Amino acid sequence: MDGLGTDWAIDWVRRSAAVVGEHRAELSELDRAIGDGDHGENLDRGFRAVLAKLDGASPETPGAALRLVATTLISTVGGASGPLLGTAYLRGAQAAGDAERLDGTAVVALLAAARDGIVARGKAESGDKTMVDAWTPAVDAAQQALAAGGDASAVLSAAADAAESGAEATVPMVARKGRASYLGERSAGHLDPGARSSAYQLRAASDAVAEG
Amino acid sequence: MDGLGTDWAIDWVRRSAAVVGEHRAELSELDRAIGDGDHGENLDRGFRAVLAKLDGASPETPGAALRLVATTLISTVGGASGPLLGTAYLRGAQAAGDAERLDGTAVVALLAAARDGIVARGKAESGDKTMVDAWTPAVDAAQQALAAGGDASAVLSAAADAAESGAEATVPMVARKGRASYLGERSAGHLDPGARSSAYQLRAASDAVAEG
Amino acid sequence: MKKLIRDPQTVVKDSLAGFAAAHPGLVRVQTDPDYVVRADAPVRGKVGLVSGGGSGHEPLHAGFVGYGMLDAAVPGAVFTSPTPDPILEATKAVDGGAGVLHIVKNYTGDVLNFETAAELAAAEDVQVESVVVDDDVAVKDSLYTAGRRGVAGTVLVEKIAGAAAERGDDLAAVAAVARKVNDRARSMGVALTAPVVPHAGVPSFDISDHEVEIGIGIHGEPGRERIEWEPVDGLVQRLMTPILEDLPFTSSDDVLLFVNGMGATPLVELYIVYDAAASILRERNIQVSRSLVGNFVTSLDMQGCSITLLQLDDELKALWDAPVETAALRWGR
Amino acid sequence: MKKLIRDPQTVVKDSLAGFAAAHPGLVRVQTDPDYVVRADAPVRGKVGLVSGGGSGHEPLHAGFVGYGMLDAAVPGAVFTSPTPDPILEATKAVDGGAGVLHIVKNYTGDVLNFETAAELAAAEDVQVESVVVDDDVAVKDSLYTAGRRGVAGTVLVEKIAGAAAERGDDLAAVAAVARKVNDRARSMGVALTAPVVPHAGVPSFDISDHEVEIGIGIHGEPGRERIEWEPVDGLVQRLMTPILEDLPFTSSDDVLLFVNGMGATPLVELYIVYDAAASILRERNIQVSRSLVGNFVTSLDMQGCSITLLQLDDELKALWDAPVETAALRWGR
Ligand SMILES: Nc1ncnc2c1ncn2[C@@H]1O[C@H](COP(=O)(O)OP(=O)(O)O)[C@@H](O)[C@H]1O
Ligand SMILES: Nc1ncnc2c1ncn2[C@@H]1O[C@H](COP(=O)(O)OP(=O)(O)O)[C@@H](O)[C@H]1O
Ligand SMILES: [Mg+2]
Ligand SMILES: [Mg+2]
Ligand SMILES: [Mg+2]
Ligand SMILES: [Mg+2]
Repeated sequence: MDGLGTDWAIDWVRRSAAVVGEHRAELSELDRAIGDGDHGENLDRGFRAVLAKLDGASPETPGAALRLVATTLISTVGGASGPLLGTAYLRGAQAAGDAERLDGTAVVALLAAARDGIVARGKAESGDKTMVDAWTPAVDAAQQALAAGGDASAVLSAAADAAESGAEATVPMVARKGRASYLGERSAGHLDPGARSSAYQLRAASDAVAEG
Repeated sequence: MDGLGTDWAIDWVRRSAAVVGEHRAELSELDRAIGDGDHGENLDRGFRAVLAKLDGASPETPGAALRLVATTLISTVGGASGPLLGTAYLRGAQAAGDAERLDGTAVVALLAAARDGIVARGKAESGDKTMVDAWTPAVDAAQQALAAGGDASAVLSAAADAAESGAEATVPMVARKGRASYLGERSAGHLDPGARSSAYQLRAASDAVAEG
Repeated sequence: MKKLIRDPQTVVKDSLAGFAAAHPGLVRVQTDPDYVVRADAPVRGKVGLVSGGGSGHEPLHAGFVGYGMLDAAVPGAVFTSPTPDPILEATKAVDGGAGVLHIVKNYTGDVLNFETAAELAAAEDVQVESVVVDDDVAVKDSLYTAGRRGVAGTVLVEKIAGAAAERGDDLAAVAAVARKVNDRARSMGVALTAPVVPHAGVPSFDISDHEVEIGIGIHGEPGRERIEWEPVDGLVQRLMTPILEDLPFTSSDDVLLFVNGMGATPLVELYIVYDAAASILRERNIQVSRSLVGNFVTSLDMQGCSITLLQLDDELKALWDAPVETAALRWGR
Repeated sequence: MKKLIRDPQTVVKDSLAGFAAAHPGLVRVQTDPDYVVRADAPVRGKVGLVSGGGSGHEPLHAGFVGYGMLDAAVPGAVFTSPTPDPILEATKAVDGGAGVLHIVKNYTGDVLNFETAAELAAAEDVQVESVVVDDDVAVKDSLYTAGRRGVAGTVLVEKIAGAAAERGDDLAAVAAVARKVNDRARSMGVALTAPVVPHAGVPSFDISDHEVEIGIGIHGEPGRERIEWEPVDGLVQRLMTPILEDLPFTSSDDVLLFVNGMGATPLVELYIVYDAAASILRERNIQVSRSLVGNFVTSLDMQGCSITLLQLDDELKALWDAPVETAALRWGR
């Protein structure tokens, strides 16, 4: 059968947890520069809870796996990133619906829904120096890859690349949302932690394809 | 006329004020090691007030000059050293009485009365690592100098030398009075600030003889 | 890093355990999810007040739970907004049938998590109103930013809205009083040092021994501007000018002057700040008729302070003076 | 050195000016010589309570002037006992005809200066009794030493003796109650950092980032022992053991547990210390029936805390619970 299944989704989640754990200090350090220094701690707490939940559950669809991530992040992360990423996974799960496997089109829809969820809750626009600046280029690139005939794997790989560049591109930006906005001009010159962690999660999604 | 007069007493006071001002930081630093770090500040505040008082007064006897020092130190220094040194100058003034000039015998009586005043109020014994360890050797040396036929000048010079050695000798002592006693064994290895400042004042008394 | 803690991971729980043990007659502390409620919650017929946010600002919020102030406080991890679950549980625990007011400091995380909790509470038929506190003039406010932060003014909102609830105002009225306080309160802060978050173990920002940060928040965010240290009058002027101009406060206004310590500044200094601020108000012919000085909205072990002015009227004065009995603010009983 | 001050020389005066401005209904601040009295002093027929000592321990003592506690506080320079003059003036100002109690922390300077003031007051026909507070078990007591220091227990003496005076006890009785509190109170402290005295501008002692001082006083004196930092339970055990053994406190005793911050330790940590201390008492079957947590007897910007236990009986409980209205401690009115 074509497309990515539940194994992929679970592997994505595990890889996200691993990469967040590995980069916990880096993410908090980025947040220390322009925020309150807890982003790595927050996400790591959340993803460790996700892993614990995953051990006792056996989601039957990609959507179910992502819903588990969503509710766990919402109830364990707190801060700004908890509800924002939680909403992203929740909307992504809704987009995935009951499908057992996701093709390129479905993956693009999932990513777009996730991004829209972040925007709906956080009201940030592109260029505001937030995680949206990773997600929106990722969605755009995914759509282009799909239009160019790419499959789910190509779509995710394009999204991950674009998210990474998007995160890098936040460096010169002056923040207009989130804590970094309190710094005004002084926020320029630093990479947004939420953009970085989003890029890590999208890379994890792409890396998981090999196993999926 | 023989002996030391009011000029000597006033010069003593001014020299004490000068030497305390000069060594303010050193005295506080000694106090920082085994006390609360304010001894130089305390005495300097007191002696500056003494100088101000002296400008508006013209004591007619050595006793009157020392009484002015006593009341001013008591009302401006505070802490332990204020009442102790204040009492020393007060008892010294009482011993000097109305005399216009003080010979060797009178100077020895003055020093002994001052020392007795400190002991009466502070209840410290020799070896307790306090200013008494400067004053008692000074009094002893003064008495010996007198017995050996010394005049007021010789008496004060002996007292100043002995006070200095006495102060040095506090280094190995374990404090049993004053704040340094709270340190127990850890007080050993440091010079007592009150002994040092007492030695400075006695040296000032001796140096003032040249002018007296 | 040296702190009087067991483990950076258990700071909030351990502290709550101590808080529960120290104030048994005043509060109950629930665990999993963690929140603090008045010992007599829910109070029948009274509007319930719930506030919360990241920990590390103590006594805010748990220290203000009790008669005449909050019904519940929901502490998140250090400097991290709580999740919706404990907010929801606290909301249900204090609903005495008259609805619940959420007092939320304006941070993206706090607003989003309280929002979710309020939706969930509504779904369980608890009437919830929310007031967002944003008194910090250091931050430029606009539709296109996260807006102003909620800082020390939060205490004034909690005290005064708490008094309104205690006298029997309904939910809309309590919310209106809370908004009125927020509308009339302005704050700004200065930091001499940065706080050390337990799980980070290093200061939240680096600052030299002769510099200060003007316009800081309460989460170790750097401020708007870094300047050379100067004596207190200059620093206080830098806080007071934006505060005074913002409302604006004008001659013959009657105000509450609140000097708030950030946690590690000695009281002896806070009173010097008070003196400097009071002089500026005297010059401008602004009357100070109520005051508050102390560590109320802190940032762990940060040195510094904030100044808050609240424009008073007779109603606000009466509500301020009304009895309050909490761990950190108490009078009249 | 960065502090929120004008000038190291004027710290005490500037702070008193702010204190006067912030609490006009509660106190009057006299200058030259400097002291703080209750707004309604002297209270006719009531024993007057005067305490004082070096500044830098705020809210001690001025923060405890008011109904049910002190009638006057006499602040010296930072960490330096006041001279006799202001003590004498304060004593006269609060004598309502029933005599005056001096509450003196046991430091050579404080004892000597209060002694002189008491003699001078007696010469002016004011009846004075003195109680010396020496609750610090870190210091070995003997006839041949300066004896124990007076530390956080001072607040308990002031509160309880103040309540006895307020209920109308005569001078001998108030002094007896004060001595009873001192006899039953034991304290010990730990420091993580040293305070920075304004005129010194450097920490009072040097300590590395992984060491703590056990058995410290409140004037930046180093303690009895320096050890490696360890988690809170170990540190609290090191304070509690000497305290418990000293009185001794025994099973089924009823105590007040007081965790006092040294000025720069966040409240979140003080409650963790409370939790650790309460556990130890629970194990020993000692009942905690009253508690106090906060910064009451501080040492400028020192990080650390002290623990005080007071053995209670019905009289002490009633006096503790009696109304008090001061800047820093208030209940019942
Ligand atoms: N309004 C918003 N929209 C989108 N993302 C946001 C918004 N506000 C904050 N963020 C993201 O959240 C990240 C910070 O998350 P985190 O540190 O966990 O929460 P907090 O700011 O509450 O401490 C920022 O780096 C940014 O990417
Ligand atoms: N009981 C005492 N008898 C004699 N001298 C004492 C006594 N107690 C303290 N001192 C002296 O006082 C000095 C400290 O003075 P100072 O620092 O001004 O006062 P404080 O200890 O109150 O801060 C000590 O170095 C010691 O010489
Ligand atoms: Mg953050
Ligand atoms: Mg000293
Ligand atoms: Mg945060
Ligand atoms: Mg001193």
